[in-house]
Amino acid sequence: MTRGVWNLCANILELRGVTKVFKTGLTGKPVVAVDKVSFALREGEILSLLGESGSGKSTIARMILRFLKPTQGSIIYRGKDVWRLQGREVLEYYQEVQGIFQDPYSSFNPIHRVEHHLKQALRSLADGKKNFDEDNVIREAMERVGLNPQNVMGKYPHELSGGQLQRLSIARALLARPRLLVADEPVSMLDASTRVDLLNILAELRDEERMTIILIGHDLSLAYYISDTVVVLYRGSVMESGHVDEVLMRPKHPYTRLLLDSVPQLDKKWEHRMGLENGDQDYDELSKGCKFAPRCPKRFDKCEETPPLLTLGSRRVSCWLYADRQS
Amino acid sequence: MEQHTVSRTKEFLHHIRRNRKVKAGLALFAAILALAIVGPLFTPYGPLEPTGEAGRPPSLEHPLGTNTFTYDVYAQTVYGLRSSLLIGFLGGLIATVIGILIGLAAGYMGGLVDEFLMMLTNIFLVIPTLALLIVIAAYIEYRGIMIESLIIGLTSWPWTARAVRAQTLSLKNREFVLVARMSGASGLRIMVGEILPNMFSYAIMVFILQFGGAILYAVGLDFLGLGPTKGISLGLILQQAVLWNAIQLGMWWWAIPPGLIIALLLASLYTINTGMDEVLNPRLRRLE
Amino acid sequence: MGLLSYIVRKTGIYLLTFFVAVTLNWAIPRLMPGDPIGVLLSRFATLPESSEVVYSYFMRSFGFDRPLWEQYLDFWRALFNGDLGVSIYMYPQKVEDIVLQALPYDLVLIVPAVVVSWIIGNWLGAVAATSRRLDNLLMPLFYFLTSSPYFWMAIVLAWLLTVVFPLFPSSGAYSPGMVPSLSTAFIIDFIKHWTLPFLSLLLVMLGGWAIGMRNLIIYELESNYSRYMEALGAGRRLILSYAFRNAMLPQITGLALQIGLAVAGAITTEIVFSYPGLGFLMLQAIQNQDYFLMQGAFLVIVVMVLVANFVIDLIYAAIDPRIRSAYAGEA
Amino acid sequence: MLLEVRGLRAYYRTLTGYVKAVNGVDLQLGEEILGIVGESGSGKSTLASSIILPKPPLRIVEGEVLFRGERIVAPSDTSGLTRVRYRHISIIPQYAMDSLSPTRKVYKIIKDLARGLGDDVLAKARRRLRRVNLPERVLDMYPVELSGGMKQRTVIVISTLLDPEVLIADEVTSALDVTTQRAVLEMLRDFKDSGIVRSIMIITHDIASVYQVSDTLAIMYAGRIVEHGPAEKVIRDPLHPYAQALISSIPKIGIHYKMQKLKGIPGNPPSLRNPPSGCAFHPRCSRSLDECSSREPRMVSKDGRRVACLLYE
Repeated sequence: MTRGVWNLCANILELRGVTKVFKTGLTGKPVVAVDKVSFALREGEILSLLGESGSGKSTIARMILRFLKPTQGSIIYRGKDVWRLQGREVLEYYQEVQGIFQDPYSSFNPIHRVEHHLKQALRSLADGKKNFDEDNVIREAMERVGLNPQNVMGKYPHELSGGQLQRLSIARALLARPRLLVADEPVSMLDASTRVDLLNILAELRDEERMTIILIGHDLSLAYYISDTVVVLYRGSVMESGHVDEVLMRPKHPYTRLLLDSVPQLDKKWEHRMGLENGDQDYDELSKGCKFAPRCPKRFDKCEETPPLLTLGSRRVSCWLYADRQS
Repeated sequence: MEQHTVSRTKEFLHHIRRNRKVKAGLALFAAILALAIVGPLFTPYGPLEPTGEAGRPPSLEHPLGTNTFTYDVYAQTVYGLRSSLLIGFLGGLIATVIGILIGLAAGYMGGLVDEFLMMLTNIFLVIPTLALLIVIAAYIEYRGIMIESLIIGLTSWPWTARAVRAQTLSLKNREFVLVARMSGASGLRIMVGEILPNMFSYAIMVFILQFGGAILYAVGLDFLGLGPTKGISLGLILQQAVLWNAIQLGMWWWAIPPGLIIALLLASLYTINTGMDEVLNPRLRRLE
Repeated sequence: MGLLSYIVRKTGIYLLTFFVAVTLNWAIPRLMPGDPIGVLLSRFATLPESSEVVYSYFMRSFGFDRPLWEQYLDFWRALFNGDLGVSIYMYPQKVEDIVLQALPYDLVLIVPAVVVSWIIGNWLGAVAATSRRLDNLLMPLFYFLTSSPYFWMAIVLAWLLTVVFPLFPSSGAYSPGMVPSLSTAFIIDFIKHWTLPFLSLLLVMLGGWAIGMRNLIIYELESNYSRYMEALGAGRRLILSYAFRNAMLPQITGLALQIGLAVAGAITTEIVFSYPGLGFLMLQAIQNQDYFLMQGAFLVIVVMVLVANFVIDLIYAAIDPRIRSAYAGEA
Repeated sequence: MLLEVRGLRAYYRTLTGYVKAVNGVDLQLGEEILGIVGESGSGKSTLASSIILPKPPLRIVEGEVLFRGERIVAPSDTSGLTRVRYRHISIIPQYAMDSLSPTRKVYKIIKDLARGLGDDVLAKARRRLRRVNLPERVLDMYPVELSGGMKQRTVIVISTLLDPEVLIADEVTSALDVTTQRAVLEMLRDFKDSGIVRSIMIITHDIASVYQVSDTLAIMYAGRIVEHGPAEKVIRDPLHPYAQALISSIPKIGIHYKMQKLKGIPGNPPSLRNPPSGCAFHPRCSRSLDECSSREPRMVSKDGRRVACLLYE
C-alpha cells in the first residue's frame, strides 16, 4: 500500500550540511548547536546518533521531525526535502515518520487518559483503514509492545510506570504504520533493569517489519546492543560514523577513543588515572579548526583548520591524523 | 503567580477540600453571598426609600441605623452588595477571559505575536488602572452595571495575561505537545485541547483574584462619583457618607459597616486563592 | 557594558508606555458617545478673555472640524510646550500650573508611604516566615489589611483618630490661615495633617508586602541551597539571612508594580481627608466635568509612575548579579 | 567502624499517607568507598537524607545511626547531628548544580559555612580548587557566573573542606557526560586515597560506574538492602535474584542483540506507599518460593557477603 508520492531510493533519509544556530540569553548571542552535519540512513537499519549533552543530537532529531527549521542545509526523506512539504504532504510525512521522546511522563498529557494520544494518532494518521474498530486496533498495538490492555486502558499517566508509558509511546507511533521512527533518548530515564526490554522491541520492529530507526543517545553500550551503524557527534559536528563494530570496537577518532575509555564496563575496571581536564574551559564558540582540538591528546598544528569528513572504507572520520590515508 | 505542578483535577479537588485557608475563605464568602441574597428579606425598606428618621443610630428596626437622607443603611448595604458582587463577577470574568486568550496566544505562538502582546500587556501593567478607568468613566453619561463591568474587564486583564503566558510557555515545551503536532493537530486544537485543560485549576485561581480586583475598582469608581448613575452600590454609600461628613457628625454606622463588608469580601477571596496556591504549589504548603 | 543595553531597553519600554498613555488621553474623549468636549468648549466661550485662551495649540487640537491627524499633532505640539489646556473649574488658571502645584503633596505622601510600608512589610513578612505561631497569627491580619479599600481604611482612621480620639485634624494639608513656609510651626502643623493619609496608605500596602515576603522566604527556605547549607550544619539565622537576601530581589521588582496601585489608592484616600493632591484634584475635575484638568492629572500620574518604575529598575540592575551576568556575556 | 546504621525506618508523610522510603536498613561503613546502588523507588537518597538531614516531611520512625559508636540520629532526637555535621560527616548533594545561593560570592559562602570551624579556610579552599583543576578566581565569582561542571567541582571542594571522616556523595554523576563522570569518580577516589576523607558512601543508580571506584557495594530494593559485600564478589557472583537480574540486564560493548538477547526484569518498580508483602521483590522474582510472599527475609552472611533472601536462610 503505497502512500503519497514518495519515490523509492537506497537511502530513506539523508542529511546534507544541516546547520542550526540559536539566539540565546537576553542578548541573543548566537550559538551554533548543529554545524554542517551530513549522514545517510538505509531502510531497515538502526542508526545510533551518539553524543554528550550539548552535542546537538536532540536538535537534529527535532529538525527531522519538523519541529525546528534548519538554518542551513536540507533533510531529504525519500527524495523530498522535508522542509519544502506543503499542506497535505506534511500529514503524509507524519504517516511515514513518527517520534518518541525521552521523558515518558512528559510525552503524555496528564489531564487525559493515556489512550487519548493513541486515539488522536489513529484518527488523523491511519487514513488508509477508515472502517475499523478503534479500540480493537489500539488494543492490538498495546499487545504488540508487550502491554496488557486491561491494566493500561483508561488509566492516567501518573498511574503507570515509566517503562509502561514508553511502550505506549511506541504503540502510538506504530498506529500510523510509519517507515521511520526517530527515538530521542527513549530509555535514558528508565531503570537500567527495564531498558533492555524496550531496546528488544525496537530491534524486533527492525527485524520483523523492516522499520528504520534513528536511536539518539549518549550510552555507548546501549547503542552497540542494537545498532547497525553509528554517528558520533561532538559540539554539533560529526566526528566519526560507520558500521557499529568498526566505530565502537576499532575506533579511529581520538574523541571516540576517549568516550570508549571513559565508559564504565562491568567486566573491567579503569586502570590508569585519566586526570582532570581543565575545568575552566569556555570554548570559544566561533573558534576555527577542529572542535575537539582543545581536549585532544593528539593535537598538532594542522588541527587549527577545520578537518574535512574523510572516507576510510565504509567509515568516515573528521580528523587530520588520517588525511593521508584517504581511500 | 509562579510555576505550578500540573495536578490531576480529582486529586486537586481532594486536597482543596482539606486546606484550612480555602475552607475559611469559602465560609466567609458564603456568608457574605447569603447576606446579599436573603439580606433584603429582613428589612421592609428599599435602598432609596425615606424612613422618616434621619441619622438614627443602629436599632432593632434599623440594624445599621439611618443616614442624613433618612435612608436605611442596612437596606442600602445589602442591595449595594448585590451590585458590587455582580460587577465583580462580570468584570472579573471578562478580564480573565481576555487575559487567558492573550496569555495563551502569546505563550504558544511566540515570535512577533508574543513580542507585541507582551509589550501591550506591560504597558497596561504600568499605567495605573484606576486612573485610566476614571478618565474613561468620566466621559460616559449613562453608567450601568454592564458598562462598568465592561470597562473594568477591558483594563484589568494584564495580570492574568502575564501569568497565563508563563504557564503556557512551560506547557508548550512539554513533549505531549510535540506528540500532538506529530498527529497533525493544528495550533488551535493544541492550545484548546492540550494546553488549556491543564490550566483549569489555575484559571479558577486567576478568576478569583480578578473577581476581587473588579470589586475594588468598581467601589473605587463609585467612591469618586463615577458609579452607576441609577441604583445603589457600596462605593456610592461611602461616597455619600464622606460627602456629607458622616464621620464628623458621629454617624459611624453610615460609613464603617459598608466598607467593612467590602474588606471582608475581598479578604475571603484572597484567602481562598492563597489556599489553592498552597495546594497547587507544595513548596509553599506547611504541613500541619 | 551589558548594563547600558539593559537600561536602554527599559527606557524604550517606558517611553513607549508614555506615548500610549498620551495617545489614550487624546483618543478617549473622541471615542466616547455624545459630545462632552463640545459642551466644555461652549462653556469656555462664555467666559471673559476666552478669545486668547482658545488659540493655544491645545485648544486647536480640539478643533473637531480639522482632520484627526492634525488634531493629534497639535495635541503633541501643545504637550511639548507644556500646555495641558485651561481648567474650567479654576478658570483661567492653566491645567499644568494647577497640577504641578498639587504634585508635591502627592509625592510627600506616596513616596514615604511606599518606602516605609515596604520596609516594615518585608520585615514583618520575614518574621512571620520564621515561626508557625506568628505565621498563623499575623497572616489573617495581613490578608485583611491588603483587602481593605484604601479610602475605607482612611474613613476608619478618620473616625478613630479625629472623632473618638480627636488627636489629628480631619482635613486639608495644613490649618487654614497658615502660609506654607519652612517655619517649624508650619512644618509641625503640616505633619499633623499628613499623618492620617500617610497611615491609611501605609497600613493597606503593608499587608501586601508582608504576604509577598512571607511566601518568598518559605519558597527560598525549601530551595536546594538552603537544604545544602543546613546539611552542612549552618544555623537557622544564617540560612534565613540567605533566604531573605534572595527574597528581597523579587520584592524590588514588586515595588515597581505596586507603585501604580499605591497612586490609585492615594487618589481615593486624599478625598477622605480633602488632602490637596492629584486625587483630590481629580474629584473636583470629575464633579465639575473639567475634562482638561482631569486628563492633565491622569498624564502627570502616569509620568510619576513611569519615573518611579525606571528608578526601581536601576536599583534592581545594580543589586542583582543575575542581571549583570546575563548581560555581561554581551560586553 | 566510622558509621553504623541499625534497623533504620524513615517514612515520608504526605497528604495521602506514608511513603516507606527506608524500610529496615542495617549498614556498617569502615574506611572504604561503599557504593550504594538502587533504582527508582529503592529509597537510596532517603537513606542519605536520614543520616545527614532528617527533617519534615521525612520522619525517622525506627532505628538509629551511630557515628564512632555515638548515637547521632534516633526517632525523636537528632541533636547529635549538630556536633558532627560538616566537620565529621559531609554531603555532596544530588542537586549540586544549584546548591549555591546565586547572590553570594563563593568565598563569602565558604566563610559563612566554616565560620569558627577551622583555621584559615580560604587558603585551604584555594589549594583544594587547584587540586580539582579550577582557577582561584572562582572564589571571587557569583555561583550564577560558573558553568555547571565548575559549580559541581566547587561544591565538592566546599563539602570536603574540613576533611570530614565520612563523605556522602548522592548521585553526583547522573547529570554529567561520561568523560566528566569518570573524572569526578576518580576525584572522589583520590580524595579517599590521599586521606582528605576516611570513607565515602557513593549513592547512584549506575552500578557500572560506581563499581569502578568502590571497595564494597550494597544493592537496595524497595527501601532495604538486599545484598552487601566486596565489589568484585557482588559483581562477579551476585547471590540475590534482584542483583543477578540487574547485573545480567546491563548491556556491554561487545554484546549485540543478534548474538545474545538480554532480558530485563519483568513487572514495574515497587510502590513504597504499600510495598509488596514478605520479600518486596517476590512479584518480579524468577526464583521466588511460595513463602517469599509472606515472610520477610533476614540478612544472613554467606561466603563473605550479607544477603537478604529466603533461598539462603
